[in-house]
Amino acid sequence: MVMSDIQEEVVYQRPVSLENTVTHYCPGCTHGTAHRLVAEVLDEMGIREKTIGVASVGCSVFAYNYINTDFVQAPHGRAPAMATGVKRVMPDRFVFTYQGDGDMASIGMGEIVAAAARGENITVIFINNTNYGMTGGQMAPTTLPGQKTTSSPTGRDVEVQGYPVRAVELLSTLDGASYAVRRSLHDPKNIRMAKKAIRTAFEVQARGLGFSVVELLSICPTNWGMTPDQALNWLEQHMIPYYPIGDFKVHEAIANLRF
Amino acid sequence: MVMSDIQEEVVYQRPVSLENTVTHYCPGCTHGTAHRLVAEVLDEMGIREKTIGVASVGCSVFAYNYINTDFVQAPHGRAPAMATGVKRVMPDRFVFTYQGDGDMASIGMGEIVAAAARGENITVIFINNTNYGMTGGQMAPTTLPGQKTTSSPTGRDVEVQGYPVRAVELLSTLDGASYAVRRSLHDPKNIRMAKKAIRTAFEVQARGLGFSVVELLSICPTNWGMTPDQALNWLEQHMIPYYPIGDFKVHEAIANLRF
Amino acid sequence: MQTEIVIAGFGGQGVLFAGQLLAYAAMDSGMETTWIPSYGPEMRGGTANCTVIVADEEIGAPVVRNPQAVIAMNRPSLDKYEPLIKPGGVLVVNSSMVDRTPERDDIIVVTIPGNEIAEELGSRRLTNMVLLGGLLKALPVLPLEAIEKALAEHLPERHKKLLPQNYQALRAGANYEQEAFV
Amino acid sequence: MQTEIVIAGFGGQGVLFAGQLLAYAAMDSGMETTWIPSYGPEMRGGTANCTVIVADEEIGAPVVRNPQAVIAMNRPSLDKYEPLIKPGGVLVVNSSMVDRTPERDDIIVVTIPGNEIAEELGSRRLTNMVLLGGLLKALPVLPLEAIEKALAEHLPERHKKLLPQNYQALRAGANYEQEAFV
Amino acid sequence: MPPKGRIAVNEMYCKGCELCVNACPQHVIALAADRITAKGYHPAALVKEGCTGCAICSVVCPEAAITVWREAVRRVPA
Amino acid sequence: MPPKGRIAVNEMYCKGCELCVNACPQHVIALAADRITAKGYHPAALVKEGCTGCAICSVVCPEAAITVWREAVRRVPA
Amino acid sequence: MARELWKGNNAIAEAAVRAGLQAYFGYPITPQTELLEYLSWRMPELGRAFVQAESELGAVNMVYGAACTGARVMSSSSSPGVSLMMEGLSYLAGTELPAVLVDVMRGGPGLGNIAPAQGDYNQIVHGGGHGDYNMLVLAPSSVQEAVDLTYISFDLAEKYRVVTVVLLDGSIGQMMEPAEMPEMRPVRRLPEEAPEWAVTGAMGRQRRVLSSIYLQPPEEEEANLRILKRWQQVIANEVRCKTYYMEDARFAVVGFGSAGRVALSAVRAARAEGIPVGLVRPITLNPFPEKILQQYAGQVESMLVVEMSAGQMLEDVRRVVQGRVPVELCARLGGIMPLPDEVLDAIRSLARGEATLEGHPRDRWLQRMSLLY
Amino acid sequence: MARELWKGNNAIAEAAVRAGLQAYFGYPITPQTELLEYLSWRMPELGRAFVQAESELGAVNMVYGAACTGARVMSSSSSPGVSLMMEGLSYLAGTELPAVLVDVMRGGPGLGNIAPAQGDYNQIVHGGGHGDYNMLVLAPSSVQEAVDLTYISFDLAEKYRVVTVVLLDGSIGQMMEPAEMPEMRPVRRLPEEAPEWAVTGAMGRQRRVLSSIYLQPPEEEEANLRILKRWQQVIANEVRCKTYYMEDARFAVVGFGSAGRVALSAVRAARAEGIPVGLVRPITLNPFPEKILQQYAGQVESMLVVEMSAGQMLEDVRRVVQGRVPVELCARLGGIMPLPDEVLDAIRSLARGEATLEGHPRDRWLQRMSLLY
Ligand SMILES: Cc1ncc(C[n+]2csc(CCOP(=O)(O)OP(=O)(O)O)c2C)c(N)n1
Ligand SMILES: Cc1ncc(C[n+]2csc(CCOP(=O)(O)OP(=O)(O)O)c2C)c(N)n1
Ligand code: SF4
Ligand code: SF4
Ligand code: SF4
Ligand code: SF4
Ligand code: SF4
Ligand code: SF4
Ligand SMILES: [Mg+2]
Ligand SMILES: [Mg+2]
Repeated sequence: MVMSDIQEEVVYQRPVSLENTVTHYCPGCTHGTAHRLVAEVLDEMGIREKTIGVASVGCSVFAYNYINTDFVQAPHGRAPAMATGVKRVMPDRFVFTYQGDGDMASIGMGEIVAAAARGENITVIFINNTNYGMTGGQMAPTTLPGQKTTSSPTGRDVEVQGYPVRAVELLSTLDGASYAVRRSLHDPKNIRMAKKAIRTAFEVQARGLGFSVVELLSICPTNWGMTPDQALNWLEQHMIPYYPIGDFKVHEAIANLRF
Repeated sequence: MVMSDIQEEVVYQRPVSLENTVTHYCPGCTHGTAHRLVAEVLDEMGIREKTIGVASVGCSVFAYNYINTDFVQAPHGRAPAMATGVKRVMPDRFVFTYQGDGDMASIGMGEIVAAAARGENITVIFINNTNYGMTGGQMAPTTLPGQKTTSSPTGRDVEVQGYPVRAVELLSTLDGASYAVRRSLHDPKNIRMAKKAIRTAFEVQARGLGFSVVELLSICPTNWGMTPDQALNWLEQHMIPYYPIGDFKVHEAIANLRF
Repeated sequence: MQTEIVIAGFGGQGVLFAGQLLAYAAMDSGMETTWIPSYGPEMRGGTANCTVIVADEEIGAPVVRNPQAVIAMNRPSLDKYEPLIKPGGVLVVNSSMVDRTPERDDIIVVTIPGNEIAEELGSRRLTNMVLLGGLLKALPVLPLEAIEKALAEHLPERHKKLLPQNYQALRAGANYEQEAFV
Repeated sequence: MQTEIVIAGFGGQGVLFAGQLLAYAAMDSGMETTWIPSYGPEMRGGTANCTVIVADEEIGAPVVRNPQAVIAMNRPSLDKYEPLIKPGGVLVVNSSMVDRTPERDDIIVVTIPGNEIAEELGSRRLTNMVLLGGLLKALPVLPLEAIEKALAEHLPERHKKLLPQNYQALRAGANYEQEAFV
Repeated sequence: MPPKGRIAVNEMYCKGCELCVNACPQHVIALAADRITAKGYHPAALVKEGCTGCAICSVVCPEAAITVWREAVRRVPA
Repeated sequence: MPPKGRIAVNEMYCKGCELCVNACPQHVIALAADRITAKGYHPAALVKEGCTGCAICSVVCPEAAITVWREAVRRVPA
Repeated sequence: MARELWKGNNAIAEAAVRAGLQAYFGYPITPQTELLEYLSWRMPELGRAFVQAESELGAVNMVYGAACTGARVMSSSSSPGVSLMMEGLSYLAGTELPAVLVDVMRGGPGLGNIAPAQGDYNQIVHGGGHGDYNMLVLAPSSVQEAVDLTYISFDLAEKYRVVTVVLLDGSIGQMMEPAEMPEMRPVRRLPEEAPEWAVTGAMGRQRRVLSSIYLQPPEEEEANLRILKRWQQVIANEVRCKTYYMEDARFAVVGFGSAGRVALSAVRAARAEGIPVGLVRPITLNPFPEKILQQYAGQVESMLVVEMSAGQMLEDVRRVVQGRVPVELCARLGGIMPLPDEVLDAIRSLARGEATLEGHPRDRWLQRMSLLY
Repeated sequence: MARELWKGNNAIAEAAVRAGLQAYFGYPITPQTELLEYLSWRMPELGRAFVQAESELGAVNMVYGAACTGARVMSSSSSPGVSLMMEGLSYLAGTELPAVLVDVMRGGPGLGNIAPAQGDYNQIVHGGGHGDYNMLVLAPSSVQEAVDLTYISFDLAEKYRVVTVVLLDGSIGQMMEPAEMPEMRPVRRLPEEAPEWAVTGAMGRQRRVLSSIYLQPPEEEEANLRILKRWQQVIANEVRCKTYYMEDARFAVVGFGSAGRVALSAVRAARAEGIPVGLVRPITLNPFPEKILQQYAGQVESMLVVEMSAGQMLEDVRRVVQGRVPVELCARLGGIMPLPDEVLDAIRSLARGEATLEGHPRDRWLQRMSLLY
């Protein structure tokens, strides 16, 4: 005989791959969201103990306090080189870097391009929040035209200060890059898409297909001088038109993966 | 009354913007050709005395001995930054860098991308000879798959050593880049096209349109272990398929310029 | 002769600005002065404090182990600084945010419910001024007028309309009737 | 006791390799030895020379101002090194490439038309061996056999078939009948 | 009938950013104005009936502070 | 009739790379086997009739060593 | 000009502007960032060049390029950022170019922290880049002094064709003090007023080349000797040092920058206790005030070096006094500023005659520090 | 193993391979490039990692990453390239990681030239990067010594968790000499044989983090002190120095690397003239052979420092002998190796009693050098 019974099941809980530590991030900062997604993917793939993270310099410098894997901490911009060093001696480990836009698209441009060109079998999580969060909101390579920051106080003047860099598009021109996509963290749907992209990137690595990078559009309510909610709106209205969400390079071997 | 008279006229002579100095280049090396074209353009535009060159580190480090303008000499890879410094204090001068593939596409990738993103109003002459000529022919970011060099003695293995970088394509993804093209120095027709491209690049600068770069496919007979003639053939047969000649970014304001 | 004053609290309590006012006032009164901040690691929240020195000669160290006076805006600040104050020095406590009474009996303790008074005057953001007023009453290193002048000159433009309230807060702190601890 | 030998010429004249042979031979004969090159700035062409020291104790400086012996493969090398040779030392001149006679009378001068002899033996590339033979005759710091052994072991694989010619060249240099200058 | 769910906010992590409050399609979350966390924030809390266990709040929470449960009908062998 | 031209090779610069030799459509350039420059190279030289002054040799010369002339018919007022 | 309350970083920026700064190139890094932020509006407002570079490597090479034109140029950074400038600084030195670098030191090594420190003394004073070269190093200990030294740093750089470094720690950068600003100088017009070596385009003159490569060793040696001889002039003319209470001192404290001002408090306290101690505060760290210290080595019984690094300046003092008097060390590291009472304790120890020439002062200091942790 | 004729650069590469090198990361630069070229085939042949990095900045950070796993790793470069590694080296030091760097010095500053020089002494010995840290510096003067020191450099690096630098100049890199290779050691298996601090993935253990950031100054200070105390052990155990003819010497020449071997020739020639002179050749430059030099300062009448830089080591010798004997300088710069006869001349001057404690030896040397140009 079969009885029908109502039982409560857990639909969501904090991933094991997140440490039980309170972050130092400002309320609403989507660095936390990105950490969580990485942790969820590590949980799902069961690779927490086989993963080595490379933290960069920026607000996420303490990522190693939050993501529950072995970690190293790189000089500003050099995470891809450090990750290369780790991966080359431990090729069966999953190695990922977690980098801000200042870190990866400004001071670290040389290293990221070289790692992508080498087809280095690592995964890069790239947080684009259009400014240098940690040092107090200076202009980043990703700062939008006209956007005010503490070092472009009258708004970014493209004639003098140059144009924003679309980093994943740039990286996608390299043959060594197998997966280069942009996602956003501004609403539930996009967050879910972001997680799938992170998962795909790690799957690329699992298959030895080479370099994968996921750009995540992110907010910095503190330096933008907004509430988290305003910041999400600003992201959607101003960032997405300039930084379209999409897949710029997808290796055929994973084109049809579904999660 | 009118008489008809046969007179000899000079069809070609050494440009004034070339110094009367013998180069240190190996016989047949197309660095010399590139120098000559730059000098011809400076002559044509009458800007020799308003031009400041930035020499880089590589076989062309002594470019300042040959091209008859004011010159500075940059650390390896940093010519775009140095050129930025010069241009920002002397905006009415023509500033150009002359860089090899190791210099610009490896160690100097960060600086060239940043200069292009800033739309820095300078001109970059980029010599791609698929190796590090000056240090004795090591692998460059542009070394072709399978190509043997002194640091890829069994031929470049893309799985381990990565894929060649198509630098102008990469730079053309940046909004600050107004002119990004590739030409070759392997035969008279292509040399003439190369010269027009160099001219256009300087015209871009003259109009304040921002960053211009001309990649020139070039030979290194010494390190390739070939005669100059063999080297030109190798360039045509092996380099051009990988590095297509073409215009990757042309600012509309100069799209219709003809020389 | 020099006087060292520490103002300590959470980020956002106006600690750094209150210290700057002291420094401006000291400078305008022709004295030597230094103001030096120290923060915690957080971008937002966390601890913030500053040391202000007012002196009549070239100032040496901009920080000292045992300051002459302390304004403790919250409990952690009280716990940290109470033991350090020079004997005979002054401790001003924001009793609105502190749930214990100070223990030292060799210093002058001034206890002011800063938040409450500030809120009465119209904004919790005036708390720092209330306590500063209290300090200057107990430790008359500078006249209140000098602080008011500094306020008039350095209050950010967008807050200039609040100048009268700021004056009031200073006075309220200075005039607050309290039980004498010593 | 040590002997310093400089071999100097154009890049491409086999100067560096001839020096290395001396060093290999010295090492195999149980002696201490150093070989050190110096080049001009050009990638191709330009000057090239090397200093080889053969000694019976730990060798100090790998270069000296006044070598014991010099092989001058061309005119600039002769001009540069002739004045520097130690009195009583040896100078071997490749007369095929030098259009003047040496001037020193306090050293042993050996003049050999290296290129001609080498071409007779089948290749101009043997010139270095001819002159090396000439040197070892005048300065028997090492037996010819030791050089031959070094040749057998270190001639690049693709030139191994030329080993007999190389031996011949060495001997030809050693046996070349010349006018005695001194 | 929509499924029934509930959430728990771990107040150690919650920073009162209100992202869950704004994202919840059922509008059943609010900041607890009366409570302050150790870090000094008003934490989020389920304040009304109607949670469907859709987990949207947990998807947007940057601090992974929210656990979500949902009632499910299971066939249990007696 | 093709125009008549001539070239002069500046032997200070010429390195005997033969690029002009190979490029000349009229096959009128060759290296001077009998001569060596100060730098030690056999220089290029015009060795036959037939130069048209097309300047192709000068276009390919990496050392800018070649000057090219061409005869032109000009109308001169007498 | 009236005294105004200035934050150290901002004051330096404004002083540079008034000295005729024509171009600034920098990259954000705590505790120096306010300097860059200040100039990000101040320079454009005056029609002068400001570029936030892609990195410190970019910044130093932009400075290198701009310096070639004879313009007054500056960059600023802090410890890790300055490490990235070492190649560029060596090139500037090799090319004999004037430029100014402001280095606001923080705790290290590595990423360290953002609190004040002096652990980059050797890097700046003894050459962290390759090759023989010197930079003129000015070490202010107050905001006013930072203003004054920044203002003259350009003149000094140009007079001797060297890089001048204004070297301070984060505390001076972050501190506010009253300071008087010097007058605004006109900016140099280029190319009209460019120095005779500057690269500005060869209009109407012989072309010029600026480079640091001398492929022939004798040429390189000659260049090196030329640079060294110019440096001898700097040693002869530019040593700066401030002394306090040294006339009758029987003990000397030596410290620069904020360590120097902490020491001043301690010296005063010691004097109040009757200890005849004085303070020598080097203002130029390179050239180092060798003569002055040698002279005091003949006067005092012992010396105490106070610094925020593990005895880097100590070694210079020891080298200079040549064993004539014992030199002891009082140091705090990692972003900790010593407090006057710690220094006072160390002075008392000197007064008790505990300083010694035996062993190494660093070993004794490390022993004492062991008690702390 | 039999002696074979090895070029210095190749010999170092092979010695590293035999020491168990697991990963090499480097970038071409003369006069070091053969080392990279050699490993470009040798490492893959053995199934080990070789990466030609995008730059020296890339290389040092690849080393940094690989060192975190407990692997034996190395990079190599020459002067300008090494300047680019300063930030990375400071991070390695701050993270207390072992690694080996081979620095084949050339003429500088700036682009300089590719001839042998020792002008980067300060950069390597006194810390060209930011913050307080030390690197263990080994200075071979022959190919055999380069082999032997490279072979032990990894053990030393690991024992003390420091970066070991094998510091030589281009002449030793380019020179061929007979050398005997040590035996091939097995490579470390990872993660099985990784040290207890290594980051290898948290399989079956607590996770580990390697970083150089200590946001709280007291933690940073504590880390600094821990590193300094470990360094005291290095000073106590690892000083290496070779002396020649010092037993009865009344004059001492001090020189390292190829300057040291040039000095040896000169010392022999002087002995042949009857001058009682000996040679002290430091092999570890950091730690510096202080005790040994102090001891000889009590024995000899004067000292002569021979170096290929403008008195960088001179200052260390002066600091160490503390004015007990005069120290003179004989130096060549810019890629010029001094010749034995120049050094002999300087020794003769010592023997004539011309050395003096007056003034600065660098000034006298500069004066003498003026005659050359
Ligand atoms: C070499 C170096 N330069 C500069 C800094 C200072 N710094 C720390 S974080 C940072 C910017 C970080 O911005 P981003 O990468 O966008 O990260 P975010 O904080 O925005 O997440 C800078 C410039 C440094 N630590 N090291
Ligand atoms: C910082 C630094 N690293 C390395 C070198 C050595 N180096 C000189 S030229 C060169 C490569 C040049 O190659 P490329 O740019 O392709 O120019 P080419 O010689 O091929 O024209 C290198 C690595 C250097 N001078 N400086
Ligand atoms: S400053 Fe910006 S990026 Fe950094 S934690 Fe705060 S909100 Fe996030
Ligand atoms: S090495 Fe190659 S690039 Fe350099 S000059 Fe010779 S041929 Fe040209
Ligand atoms: S699970 Fe869904 S319905 Fe329930 S609180 Fe969260 S968002 Fe609202
Ligand atoms: S989203 Fe998370 S951190 Fe923000 S209020 Fe809700 S539970 Fe708290
Ligand atoms: S001008 Fe034309 S025809 Fe005449 S030599 Fe040159 S290539 Fe030949
Ligand atoms: S192309 Fe120029 S360099 Fe080459 S052979 Fe002809 S003339 Fe001489
Ligand atoms: Mg950012
Ligand atoms: Mg190249």
